[in-house]
Amino acid sequence: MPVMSYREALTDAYRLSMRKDPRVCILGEDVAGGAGASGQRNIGGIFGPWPDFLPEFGEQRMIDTPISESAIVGTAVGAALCGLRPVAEIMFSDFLGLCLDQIWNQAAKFRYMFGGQTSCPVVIRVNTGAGMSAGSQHSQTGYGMMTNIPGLKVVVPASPADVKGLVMTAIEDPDPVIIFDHKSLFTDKGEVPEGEFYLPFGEAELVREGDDCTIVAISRMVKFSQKAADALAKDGISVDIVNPRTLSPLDEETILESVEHTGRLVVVDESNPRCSAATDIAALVASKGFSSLKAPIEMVTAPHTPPPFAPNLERAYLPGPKDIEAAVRRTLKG
Amino acid sequence: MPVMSYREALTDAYRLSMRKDPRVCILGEDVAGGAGASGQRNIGGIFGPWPDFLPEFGEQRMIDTPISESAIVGTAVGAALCGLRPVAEIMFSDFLGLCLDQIWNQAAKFRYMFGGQTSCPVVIRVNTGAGMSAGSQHSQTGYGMMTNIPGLKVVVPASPADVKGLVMTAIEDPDPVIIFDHKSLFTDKGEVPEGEFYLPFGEAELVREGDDCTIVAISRMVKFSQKAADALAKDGISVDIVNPRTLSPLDEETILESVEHTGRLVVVDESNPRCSAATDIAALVASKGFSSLKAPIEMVTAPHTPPPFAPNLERAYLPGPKDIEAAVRRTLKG
Amino acid sequence: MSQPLSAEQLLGAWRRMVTIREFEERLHREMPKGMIPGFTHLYSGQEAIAVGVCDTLDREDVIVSTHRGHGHCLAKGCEVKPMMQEIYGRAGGLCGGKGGSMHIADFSKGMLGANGIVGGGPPLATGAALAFRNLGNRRVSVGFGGDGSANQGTVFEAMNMAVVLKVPTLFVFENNGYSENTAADYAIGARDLAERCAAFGMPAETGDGTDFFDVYERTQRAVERARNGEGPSSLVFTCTRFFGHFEGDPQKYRAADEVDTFRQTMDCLSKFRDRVTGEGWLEEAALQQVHDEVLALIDEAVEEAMAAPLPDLATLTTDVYTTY
Amino acid sequence: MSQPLSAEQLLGAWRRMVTIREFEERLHREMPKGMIPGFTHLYSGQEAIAVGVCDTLDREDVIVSTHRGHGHCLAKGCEVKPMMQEIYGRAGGLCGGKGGSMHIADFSKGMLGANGIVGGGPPLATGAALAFRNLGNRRVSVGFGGDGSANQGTVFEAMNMAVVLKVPTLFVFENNGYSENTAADYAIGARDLAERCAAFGMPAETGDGTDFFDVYERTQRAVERARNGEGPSSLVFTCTRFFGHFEGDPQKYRAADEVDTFRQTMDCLSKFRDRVTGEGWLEEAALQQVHDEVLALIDEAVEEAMAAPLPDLATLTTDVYTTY
Ligand SMILES: Cc1ncc(C[n+]2csc(CCOP(=O)(O)OP(=O)(O)O)c2C)c(N)n1
Ligand SMILES: Cc1ncc(C[n+]2csc(CCOP(=O)(O)OP(=O)(O)O)c2C)c(N)n1
Ligand SMILES: [Mg+2]
Ligand SMILES: [Mg+2]
Repeated sequence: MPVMSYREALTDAYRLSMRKDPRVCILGEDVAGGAGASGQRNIGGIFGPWPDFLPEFGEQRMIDTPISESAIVGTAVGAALCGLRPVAEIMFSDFLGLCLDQIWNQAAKFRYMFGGQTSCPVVIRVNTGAGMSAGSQHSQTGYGMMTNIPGLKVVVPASPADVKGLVMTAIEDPDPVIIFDHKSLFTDKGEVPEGEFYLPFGEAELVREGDDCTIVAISRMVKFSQKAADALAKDGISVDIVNPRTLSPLDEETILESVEHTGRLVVVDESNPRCSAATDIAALVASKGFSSLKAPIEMVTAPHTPPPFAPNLERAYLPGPKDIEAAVRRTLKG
Repeated sequence: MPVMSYREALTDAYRLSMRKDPRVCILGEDVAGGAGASGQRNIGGIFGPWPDFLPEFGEQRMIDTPISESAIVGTAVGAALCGLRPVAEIMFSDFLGLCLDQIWNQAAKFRYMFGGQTSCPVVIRVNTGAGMSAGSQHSQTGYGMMTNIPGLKVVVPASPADVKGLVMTAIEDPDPVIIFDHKSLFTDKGEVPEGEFYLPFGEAELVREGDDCTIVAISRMVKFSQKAADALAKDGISVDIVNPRTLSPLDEETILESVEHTGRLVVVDESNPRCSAATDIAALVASKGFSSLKAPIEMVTAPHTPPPFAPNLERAYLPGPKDIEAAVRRTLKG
Repeated sequence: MSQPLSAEQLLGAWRRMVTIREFEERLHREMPKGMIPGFTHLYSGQEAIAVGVCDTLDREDVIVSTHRGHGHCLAKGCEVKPMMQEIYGRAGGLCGGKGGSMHIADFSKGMLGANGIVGGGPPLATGAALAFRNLGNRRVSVGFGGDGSANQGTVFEAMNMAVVLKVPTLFVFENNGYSENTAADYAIGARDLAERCAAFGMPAETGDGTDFFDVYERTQRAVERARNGEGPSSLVFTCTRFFGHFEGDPQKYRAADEVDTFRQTMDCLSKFRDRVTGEGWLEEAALQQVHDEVLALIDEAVEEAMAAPLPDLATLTTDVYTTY
Repeated sequence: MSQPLSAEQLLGAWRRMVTIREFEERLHREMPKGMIPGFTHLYSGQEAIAVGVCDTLDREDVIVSTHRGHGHCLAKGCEVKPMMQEIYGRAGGLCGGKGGSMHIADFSKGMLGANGIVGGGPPLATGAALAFRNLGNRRVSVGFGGDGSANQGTVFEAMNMAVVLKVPTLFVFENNGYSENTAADYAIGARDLAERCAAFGMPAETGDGTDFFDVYERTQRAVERARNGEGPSSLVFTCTRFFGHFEGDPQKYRAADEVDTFRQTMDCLSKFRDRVTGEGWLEEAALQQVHDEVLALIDEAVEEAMAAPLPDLATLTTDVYTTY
């Protein structure tokens, strides 16, 4: 299997999807780049996920927009109702606050409140997460808020293969989907199947198998959990690592089965802790998997603060392998 | 103590706060009402919470605005940075999707990302909840999403006394506060202290004391939980009912102490279930109160659907006393 | 002036306008009886706009509506009975009773939904038009909004986006003088709303929203431009609403005689009737016959709606997702 | 033309403009060394706008800035050394290292913060002005934004709100031709940005953002109007940025010679120098002396910043709330 970076896998997925279905288009700020400018037109997007998409797919399908997040999403949503398969790019997930209504009260609700008359096959692509000292307004996640929204599917790819398989599935999905690709994973490499590749929504990946504790880790935290697991292995402690891949739908079964086996749960999420994906998964197990639990559930998350700028503070803000390791050890004492 | 309705208590609180501090002003759509119109100027707000505020406080402090939720909040936030104590009214909490950025990335972050240089004493008042067949876009809560935001305080008054005491505290609080008053509680009556009355943030109310199970109920669900408790009492089952009053800060201690006493937990919230206040409180107890628990945690919430319009569907959507009662009984078997 | 539309077309327009009027007048009388759930915003007085605009459209063209959506629905061809059932929250409603007055939709008619979010619709209209542009057909979209919606950021953004992408859409602002109880002149800081729209870089004009013919002709020109790939336009139509903002609104912000005066001077139905009979384009009797038919249909619709079954409780959790 | 400002004022303006220029040129050289964390957007080329605008303001007046905020900070009086430390993420930074380049603020100077959200600031400016109106003082607020920000819904709303509330604020748009790599002419559908602003119901004009005097005079008139209770204004200043959108931007969207040409023809510093020496208002030597002082200060600032202590880890969780 070819090895590619998370960014290359992302590019590959969107490119293949656009080749396959002429209704797919991408709209957002600078997605093609250079519109109306004096120099080169084909820039390939901020952080470069769309190299040469403009020459291949043309201006009608690679659509540069004004800085108008509500209209970017709203335009994509309206187009999805009328026969396109649009991907709206919101550059950073922190900017969801500018277009939440179009996601929450429009796209995600149409099918329900119109009594099943329509589907709304829109994809919202956002780049997410901390790790680059991008400061308080460019380092957040937001998938917790999005998971609260019925009607929306929420995707959190943790690896190059994830991003390829989940993006391709998202684009063919009839419902609105939001995909959080992680900025600090862009250069990570991994094996990725060639050609069309689809990962189903609602099926978690059991990244690693063990007996002593279940770690459910989201996005970049999967990688950190593996590091923690390596360290724990030296002491003979083995863990299940579950990568949910999609938060909505959530593969409750895999999580509950794993906890049934291990009796212990650590949830790892770099987001702020309150009303988060971490608490969601913890609550799931505390209600439906309670009888399996031998110890208090541990949640390893960012503190309840905005992401700080200074690199040393940001490192302290983010859950790291050591924090995960310590949490696992605590559950073993509990 | 005088008896007043939830709405009257709300009016009383804002009126007293405005009398006390000339820096307090209220801005929003039709808060005074009739601006520029051919008839009467002083309407008193949609649903009437501001009767005769306009003649008493004048146009500078009762500020009718265009329909521009982002600018309503943003204007209030900017004014809060420069010496006012503004209250921004967003008519329904469903509309938070139009102004989330000003709450999430502006008001709530200023203190932190500017290194403690400023505080941002803004209050955002939203009317919330289901129960009036107001449909998918006018019946939601949204406090789950807001509780995810560090730097913001989140207030959910469950009774006339709550609303008075919490609003008065909110207005004097130096930090940004969002208050969710519940539309289906407006005509509920209760005893409310006269004159200035402050309820501290982060201190839950133990509404009822019992031994068999803890119910943590939010906003209108406190009332429904009391009905459930009455029914359970007939079978000799007694419960603690905890009304958190504020979700951020959350009075973890009272919740944990209660569960320590009863060993069982039912969380009741009319919101959608995923990444919600219900999961937040469940996760808290599953991590910090695990050793007290004798049974799976039960969450009684709306289903993962938008609020439906038809009254029979809406009744089925909302958790009711019977659902709460059943959940408590389930924990007793667990 | 020569007859701008065939007699059949004129009679059709009359039927639609009268249907809207009588539908709303009837709801106004039914509301106090307590069987209609939720918030209801009536369209009476603005009929010439919905019908004048939609009569220029084909069935495949789409409209995006507002909280005050009954008129747009009926004008775009939604049927009276399933609409009535939706408003009563019944299983046979256009949305199975899950939507209600503020969320009626009928995609089979190109009616993409009323919308409870002021300013929620126009970005969708821009998007629909983008789809039409990309799919290479000649369809157009119309985004309706009130004077109040014109101040919403989403609407400004949608207008600029439509100009930048040069898509076939129309922004139709129904200026009925108020957003809830705030006057348009207060909330719109601009000297003139159409002028503000024009400054976004598209043709924009103000028309008489109580004159079906004025609405029709202005819209037709804008639709033509859109179909020809010349991009979006804005139209502002002045009008009044005959009832309160929502049913139950005591309307104290309106001068005591305002509504009565406007019912005399700004009634698009009387104006239409006077015009078509005065010009000899239609007979009074034909108009009356349509009116009678409409009244009978609405009687039936209300009766049936009240007797209709409630939504099955199992539908509470269906249609959240297509899959999962 | 008679001398519009005293020699001292002119020399002050020069000092501020040169400080911004050298600050940014130095950051541009330091960035590749990898010690400056995060995203950095440099202000070089636009100095006459920040300084021309802020020199019309009093210390008590406030400004709200953008992601490209260094120039606004320095123009409003923030000190070089704590700014530099903030950009390096050090404990001694203006925000204790928690903000960084995109979030520098100094409330003691009326600088209410850079803002990483395009369009985040203007509503705050409207709000600040509302406070001043209500408190009955004569202070004004300025909301800075780029050409790209002008298309954000929040900005449109803030402008309309300011007009409706008639508050003393200025919306200053720095049109440097690009938002990231999209041309202003593409993203702004309007024929003319100032015209679009004017259509919101306020005075709006376009000025030469490379000419300190033009900026100063236009702003002064708008500030005067605001202080006199005549409400908001918009000002669009044409300019160019000498560097990429952010540090690291290869700028392929600009023609090969574009930046070089603009450095020749649109350099506000050369224009200012030529003007003040040509008119005999200031001596070349005085300008040079200031320039030397500035360079020395920046040298020191960089050196100190690199040696400065990192933020204490305990500060990670402080200042989230005032209480609790
Ligand atoms: C985003 C949002 N803000 C506020 C409201 C409450 N609201 C409903 S209708 C309305 C007034 C709308 O005025 P206008 O656009 O003129 O339409 P009209 O009611 O006159 O038809 C308001 C404020 C809403 N539904 N959505
Ligand atoms: C809401 C939001 N959308 C997008 C971005 C990403 N972004 C940062 S700066 C920028 C361009 C801004 O252009 P302009 O307003 O012209 O300012 P300039 O960079 O030219 O100073 C964009 C799109 C952002 N920071 N915030
Ligand atoms: Mg109106
Ligand atoms: Mg620019």
